[in-house]
Amino acid sequence: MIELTQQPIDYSALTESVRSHQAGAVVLFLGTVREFTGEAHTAWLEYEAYPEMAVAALQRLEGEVRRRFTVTEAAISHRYGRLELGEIAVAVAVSSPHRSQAFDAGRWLIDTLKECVPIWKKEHYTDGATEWLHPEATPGCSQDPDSETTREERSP
Amino acid sequence: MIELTQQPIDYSALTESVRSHQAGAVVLFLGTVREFTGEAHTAWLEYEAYPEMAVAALQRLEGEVRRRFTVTEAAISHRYGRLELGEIAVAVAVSSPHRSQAFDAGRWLIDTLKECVPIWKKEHYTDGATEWLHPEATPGCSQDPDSETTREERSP
Amino acid sequence: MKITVLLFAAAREIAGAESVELDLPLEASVADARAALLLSLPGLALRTNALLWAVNNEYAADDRILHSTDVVACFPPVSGG
Amino acid sequence: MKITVLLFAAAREIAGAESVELDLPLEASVADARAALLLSLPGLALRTNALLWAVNNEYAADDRILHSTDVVACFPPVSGG
Repeated sequence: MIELTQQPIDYSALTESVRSHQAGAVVLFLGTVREFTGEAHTAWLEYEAYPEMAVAALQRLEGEVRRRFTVTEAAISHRYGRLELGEIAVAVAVSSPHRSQAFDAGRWLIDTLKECVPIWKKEHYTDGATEWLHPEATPGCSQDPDSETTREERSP
Repeated sequence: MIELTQQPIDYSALTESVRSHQAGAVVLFLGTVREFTGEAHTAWLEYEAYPEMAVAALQRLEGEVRRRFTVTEAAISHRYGRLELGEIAVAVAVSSPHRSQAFDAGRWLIDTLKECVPIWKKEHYTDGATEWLHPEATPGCSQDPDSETTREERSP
Repeated sequence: MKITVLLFAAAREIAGAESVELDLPLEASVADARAALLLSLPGLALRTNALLWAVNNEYAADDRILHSTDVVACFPPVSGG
Repeated sequence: MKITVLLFAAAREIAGAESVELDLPLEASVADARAALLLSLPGLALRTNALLWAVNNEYAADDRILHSTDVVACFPPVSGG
């Protein structure tokens, strides 16, 4: 299950969607809007998405996590638009027969999502300043369409 | 928040209890009743607890995870009694400013819980056979009351 | 002194009882309790090495000295979660 | 050929537009589009190295050849999650 939405994320529904009698372990990750980053005091966040490409990227991630890990079910929901403090920007849920694979798959999903899915975060600080957050380009996702697969095949 | 209960676990309430404006990451782990383990076909599970000691052990884990990791909030709920396929036996939720610590803390909590908290699982198979599951004794939790701390201090 | 040992899981089932009372000398250790328990319930012998002991809700080593007011428990390795 | 480049996040704000139209020779590459975009919008120059390109919803390298029917986008490194 893949979702890109401007509405609040229902993480219970996402979690229920991955539960299964075949799975003994479920891992849910929530990314939420944090108030402080060092001295910077966030008032609210704005997420912008390239919706068509973001949905395609999320679908690819859902397929890839099943190939890389022993995953029973996987689900991802990402919100965009304006988010207030404490609200959920992203939720990732995976189920697996055993817990080690569930943790590894959940962590890989959120790490890779943050590298590859075309969504951007703009900080609105309490002093009125704004800032687009742009990490360094990650060659694995950005250099060519096959590089993601190539990098993954080289990983342990 | 620590809970040892014979009622179904409300993991949404557990998750809400750890959400915070100070945290940018929440990790929830659910341990659920799996139908197949290799060829063995489970019909239902029975969990037995030593309640007084189990609650004391869960409280100690909640304190210890805060000392070992950058954890904003932590919560654990373990169920006992009869559980049907797919039901939740244990739920662990942690929040942290950043996701790496949330994953590490959640994984440490469930791993250590399974080693140390006096709760036992009895398999009831579909062919009518029953089996108490008893892993090898884990020296870290069992040899003396200080050994858990000792082992943890030696860990990286 | 009389020490009541709480039993759990397979230990409880093998004993056919939720607890067993042991008559131990003063200053007896967990190791002494273990020996007395196995005399009283030979069926537990196969699990001698695996059985864990707790005193007052904490795991206890063999050399832990018991007092008459201690809450003592004996059980197999745990398997919750 | 005319290629419309979709812009996002800081690239959109710097350009002051959600897209920009480039006039490129046939068989132009992503690198050619990048050069034409910077001529058209010098304000993006500071981000030249960081800007990523996508063609038809997939990341595209500099040597990717563009066709007039391609959906082309240009944006800074992503920061979702």
